[in-house]
Amino acid sequence: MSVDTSVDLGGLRLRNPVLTASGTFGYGAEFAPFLDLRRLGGIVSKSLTLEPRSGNLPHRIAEAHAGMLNAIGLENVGVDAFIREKIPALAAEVVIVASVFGREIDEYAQACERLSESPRVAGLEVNASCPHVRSGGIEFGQNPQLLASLVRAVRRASAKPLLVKLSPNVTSIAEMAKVCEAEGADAISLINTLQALDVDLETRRPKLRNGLGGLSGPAILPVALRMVWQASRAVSIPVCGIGGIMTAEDAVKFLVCGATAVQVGTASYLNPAAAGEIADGMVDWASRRGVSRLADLIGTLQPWS
Amino acid sequence: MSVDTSVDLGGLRLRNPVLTASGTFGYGAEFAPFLDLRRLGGIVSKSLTLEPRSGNLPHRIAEAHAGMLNAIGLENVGVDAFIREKIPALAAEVVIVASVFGREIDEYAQACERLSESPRVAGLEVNASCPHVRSGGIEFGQNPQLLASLVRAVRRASAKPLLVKLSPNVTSIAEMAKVCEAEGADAISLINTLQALDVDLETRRPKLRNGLGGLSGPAILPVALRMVWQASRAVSIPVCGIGGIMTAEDAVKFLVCGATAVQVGTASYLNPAAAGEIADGMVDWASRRGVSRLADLIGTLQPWS
Amino acid sequence: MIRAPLRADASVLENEAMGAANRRLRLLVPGFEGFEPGQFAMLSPGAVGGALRFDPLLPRPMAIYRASSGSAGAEVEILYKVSGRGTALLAQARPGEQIRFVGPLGRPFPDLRSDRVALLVGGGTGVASLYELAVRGARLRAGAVRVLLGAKSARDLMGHADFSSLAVAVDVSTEDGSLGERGLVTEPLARWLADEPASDVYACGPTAMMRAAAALALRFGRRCFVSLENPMACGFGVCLGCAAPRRDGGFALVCRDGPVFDATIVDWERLA
Amino acid sequence: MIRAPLRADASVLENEAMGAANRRLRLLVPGFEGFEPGQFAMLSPGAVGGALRFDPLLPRPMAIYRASSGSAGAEVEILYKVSGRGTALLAQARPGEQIRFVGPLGRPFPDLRSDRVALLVGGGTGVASLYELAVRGARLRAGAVRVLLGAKSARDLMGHADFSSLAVAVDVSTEDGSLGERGLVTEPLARWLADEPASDVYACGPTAMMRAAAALALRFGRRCFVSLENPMACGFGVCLGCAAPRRDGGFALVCRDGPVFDATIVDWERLA
Ligand SMILES: Cc1cc2nc3c(=O)[nH]c(=O)nc-3n(C[C@H](O)[C@H](O)[C@H](O)COP(=O)(O)OP(=O)(O)OC[C@H]3O[C@@H](n4cnc5c(N)ncnc54)[C@H](O)[C@@H]3O)c2cc1C
Ligand SMILES: Cc1cc2nc3c(=O)[nH]c(=O)nc-3n(C[C@H](O)[C@H](O)[C@H](O)COP(=O)(O)OP(=O)(O)OC[C@H]3O[C@@H](n4cnc5c(N)ncnc54)[C@H](O)[C@@H]3O)c2cc1C
Ligand SMILES: Cc1cc2nc3c(=O)[nH]c(=O)nc-3n(C[C@H](O)[C@H](O)[C@H](O)COP(=O)(O)O)c2cc1C
Ligand SMILES: Cc1cc2nc3c(=O)[nH]c(=O)nc-3n(C[C@H](O)[C@H](O)[C@H](O)COP(=O)(O)O)c2cc1C
Ligand code: FES
Ligand code: FES
Repeated sequence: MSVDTSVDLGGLRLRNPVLTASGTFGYGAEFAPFLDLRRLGGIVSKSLTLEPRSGNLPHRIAEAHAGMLNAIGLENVGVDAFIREKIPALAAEVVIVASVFGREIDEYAQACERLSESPRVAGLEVNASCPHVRSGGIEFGQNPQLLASLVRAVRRASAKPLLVKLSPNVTSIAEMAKVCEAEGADAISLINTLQALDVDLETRRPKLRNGLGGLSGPAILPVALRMVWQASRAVSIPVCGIGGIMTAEDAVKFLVCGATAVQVGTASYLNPAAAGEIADGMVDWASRRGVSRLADLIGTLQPWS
Repeated sequence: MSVDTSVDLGGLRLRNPVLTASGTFGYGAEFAPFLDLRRLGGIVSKSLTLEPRSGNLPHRIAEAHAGMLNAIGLENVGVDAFIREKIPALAAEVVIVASVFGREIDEYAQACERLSESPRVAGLEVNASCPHVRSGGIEFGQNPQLLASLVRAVRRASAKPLLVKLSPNVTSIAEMAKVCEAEGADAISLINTLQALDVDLETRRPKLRNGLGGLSGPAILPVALRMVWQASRAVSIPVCGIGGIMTAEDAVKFLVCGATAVQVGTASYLNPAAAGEIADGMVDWASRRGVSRLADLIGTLQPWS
Repeated sequence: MIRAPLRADASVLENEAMGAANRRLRLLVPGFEGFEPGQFAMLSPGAVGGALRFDPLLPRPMAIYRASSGSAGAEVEILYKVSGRGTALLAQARPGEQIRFVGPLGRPFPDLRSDRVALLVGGGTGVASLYELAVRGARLRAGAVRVLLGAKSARDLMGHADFSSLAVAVDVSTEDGSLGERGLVTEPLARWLADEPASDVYACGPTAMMRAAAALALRFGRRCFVSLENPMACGFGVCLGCAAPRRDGGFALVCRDGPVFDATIVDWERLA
Repeated sequence: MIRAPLRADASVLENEAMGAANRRLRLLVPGFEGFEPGQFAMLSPGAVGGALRFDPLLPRPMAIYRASSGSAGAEVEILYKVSGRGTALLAQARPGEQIRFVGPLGRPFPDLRSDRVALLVGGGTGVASLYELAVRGARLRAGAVRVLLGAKSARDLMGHADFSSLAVAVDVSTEDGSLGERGLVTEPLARWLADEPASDVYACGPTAMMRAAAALALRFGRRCFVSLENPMACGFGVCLGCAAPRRDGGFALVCRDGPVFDATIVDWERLA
């Protein structure tokens, strides 16, 4: 049975609902030996800042049970090098979403503006999990007022499809989602990593040089599913589901809980072909069950009688 | 080398820092075939309500990667049966902490009052992760004002050592910890389970009858360590660390991050002797490293230079 | 006699494939002193092999199929079917490896009554819960038990040879007719209930089968005991995860109050 | 020639204990076409055995020790030491089982220079990264390489027999003196740097050893290449987890820009 895999993620027309998550897919070209990127719905770049930045000292990563911690820092090539060097390395058919962050709203807005000038940038994803310099480390995504100002500013800076990526480290994800919708975001991506800490008992220091880090991987999947479900019921803009997706079944669960598309993150480290295999696996899953459009799965979670 | 294992958890004098977590240890006597409860710092009962209650329909539990989901509902024997039937089954040397919850502040306060009358109840742990009836499902532990009222009321109701168990589903655990301290709590327990959801793809229903559930187990350990560290720096009352503890090393990590004691939860399902083995293992760990008092480990996380 | 459960590091003696996805696990369990028909143990497949890993996390309830005592401890036998992650891992356990064992757990089937014929109805892996009961029935007197085994097909059938070697009558039903009668095991049950007025039912298998068996027994006015299979986390009454709704409104814990229940106390409507 | 990496399901041919905690893993890797000295592969121990489980989650970087091509694909050999959860699981992989393989990865050691003696300094598991380099040196000319192997004690020493069977000089140091010279492998290195003015250093081992080797080379004004071992998640430059601080202020990715680096570009102070 042939399955229609296309979805519309806030104006991003995707050939299938599988994207790759920011920071886990480099700038795309690194995957060329393993995967034809044209098989994916799209790719999301490493989060980009206006100026290139180097990141934290090692250790930047550590393993956890069914997950990993990371605190990479802001390492990225910067907006200009991305446009100049990274985009041209990608085939024209690859849908590119540029992830953006900054330490001030203005930095975000300027980065979005510059990226919007590239015709190859199909959409923007604003990473709102970045600590705000003036608020003593609280993330943009943790304060509704800050978040509103941020979304308003980037919305003004770009007419491209605008995704806002939310922090899961909040009391009410629904509230944050509503803020984004009210300020004109086209879609919401969630979740980013759960703030976490682990200790090296030999040295009694945090395992990561940065102290705190973010937990990703299968460990966070049930938290991500919960938040996607809550957010998608709170707003009418689409939700892109992220968190611990390792298999096609995991991805289908996100659609069922209300996501229009998904992003594959940590899985690409374990298996560089994961995103492609998940996209194919979703088609298999659907066709075995007589589902003719993947979009028909969105938000179909059944209540218990 | 002999190791002094005693700790003082907000007025609870414990022979060692290992307690068992509410809802994972029944009422204690169930463990008699596997473990001498006198080897533990103490036990925390299943959360008790004023009246006995039966819980949710099945399914109440589901497995996750390195964790499990549960939504038991409020099932418990009630305060009176606990005092009448459950407490007498425990040897006099067992330190009993009664966990309490209610759907209204008044229920909490009355339950605390009744439990305080029992000389065998060494302390109370108020489970603030229970949805508040009048606030449309938001948990007491998710709203600072609600939490303050709750702690104030139970503080008035009992002079016993009072632990408040916090929900991790909040933006700022430090803020919640401060509220507890300000209202006279003697200690803080954290974390309760992370709110989560998983889907049975065959039926497209939530795996749990209740829909949402709580994630526990090793998957949440790095989140719990982070919150214990944040909370213990925010307040001067002691913190009891909970979340994914499976080994003595895990427990030591919690002490290093600022916990005065720990609670072993899900581990007791896998291995009914886990809490005892962890208590013994902490002594081994300390004595191999020349640590003469477990209390000396508390809050010793070293900064990276 | 219901013995207190123990927690032991069991060592794998044998873990052999039995056709289709069925396997037989033989364990050496130090300190194990016996069990009653219908009791089970919790086995932790995730911990096999030593390295600390917690995926899958929970132990799996498994009926104790058979046990015998030797010099180094008791041998405990489990029949299982590879159906998910837990059992797939169990299938990888090699002789000599350790596996955490907690048991015997739960309340057994009631003693067989000397004046009745016990109809033992087993479907799928549920067959494993009934073997010791059949053994005791065979010892009791000739004709005390009649065993009705069901499976999808002959290959899937569990424990058939063992049951057949007992001095009891064994009827087999397979859904595809590849062995015995074609159809569900509840069909011969209905006939035996009609033919044998002095009979009780002891059933273990998929919920649908037990529900049907219970309904049949009720219709014929016979006692029926079922062994429920709810998901479990602990197995000894502390997580409250395995609750089964009772007719009278409350819940019973399958691990502690069961797994064996008088079918009339179960609220079959609300059982998931 | 640096080949593009491939992702393959490798099958275990052999996984044998080599004394102490050391083991040798032989894999059949379909499509593998060769590697350069110092390159590595990512192996996923968690996935061995089939059942979906993610604890441990991350693949482990392992130096490619040796490879040869056969009819069914190339055979790839890994030497490893059981030191944590990942390697404990790797040790359980049985012949016939599949293991995810991504490689060859990273930049190799530079070609040996025809006018110099290459001093190959290996400590612990770092020895594995140097074997192919020694093979090539032996082919180059007599005396092109000298191998200095270090370990805690004779039992822990890796690959000694293989190195010794090459036409190269091999010096052994053990910390307890149970084989060769007693002491750290950097002691003979210092002597050889003094004795052999036309020499380069190629080092792989614990960070402290490489730091010492780099300092010695600098003191004697020799080139020194080190193969760093930072924790990795991906192995091909996308997680940015393996960054090593450079002297000039920025970072290099150990997996993509290394693992082999000219020792003078590494900021040894800030390397964790
Ligand atoms: C009292 C009792 C006795 C049992 N005896 C046997 C036996 O003798 N032989 C046998 O093969 N199986 C038996 N089971 C079922 C067994 O516990 C396994 O859960 C089942 O085989 C599923 O395999 P899995 O763990 O590979 O599935 P997974 O997919 O890995 O299981 C995921 C989770 O769901 C639970 N689960 C899945 N299926 C069942 C089920 N049918 N019943 C209860 N929980 C389930 C698991 O325990 C686990 O927590 C028994 C169950 C109970 C409650
Ligand atoms: C380029 C490179 C080549 C390597 N080659 C070999 C080899 O040929 N043989 C061998 O035995 N080992 C090698 N290692 C180390 C190997 O990757 C393992 O991480 C190490 O053996 C630890 O074992 P574990 O996974 O059992 O430890 P665990 O405690 O399970 O590891 C936990 C985490 O820390 C990381 N980690 C722990 N120790 C190291 C280490 N020394 N280097 C990097 N990451 C580490 C692991 O990769 C994992 O992510 C190499 C490392 C690198 C970077
Ligand atoms: C090493 C690493 C780096 C990451 N970098 C970024 C980033 O730059 N921007 C961002 O929005 N998210 C970043 N993330 C978060 C992921 O995009 C994703 O939201 C998260 O990992 C959860 O998905 P997963 O469990 O599938 O990995 C990073 C995650 C990891 C593991
Ligand atoms: C099945 C189950 C039931 C629980 N019931 C309660 C409860 O009644 N009251 C409470 O405060 N916490 C309850 N908890 C939460 C635990 O006490 C603990 O905070 C949480 O599980 C995290 O610890 P762990 O990862 O060690 O299990 C329950 C947890 C589980 C798994
Ligand atoms: S399985 Fe835990 S109470 Fe029954
Ligand atoms: S290991 Fe991922 S970038 Fe090097």
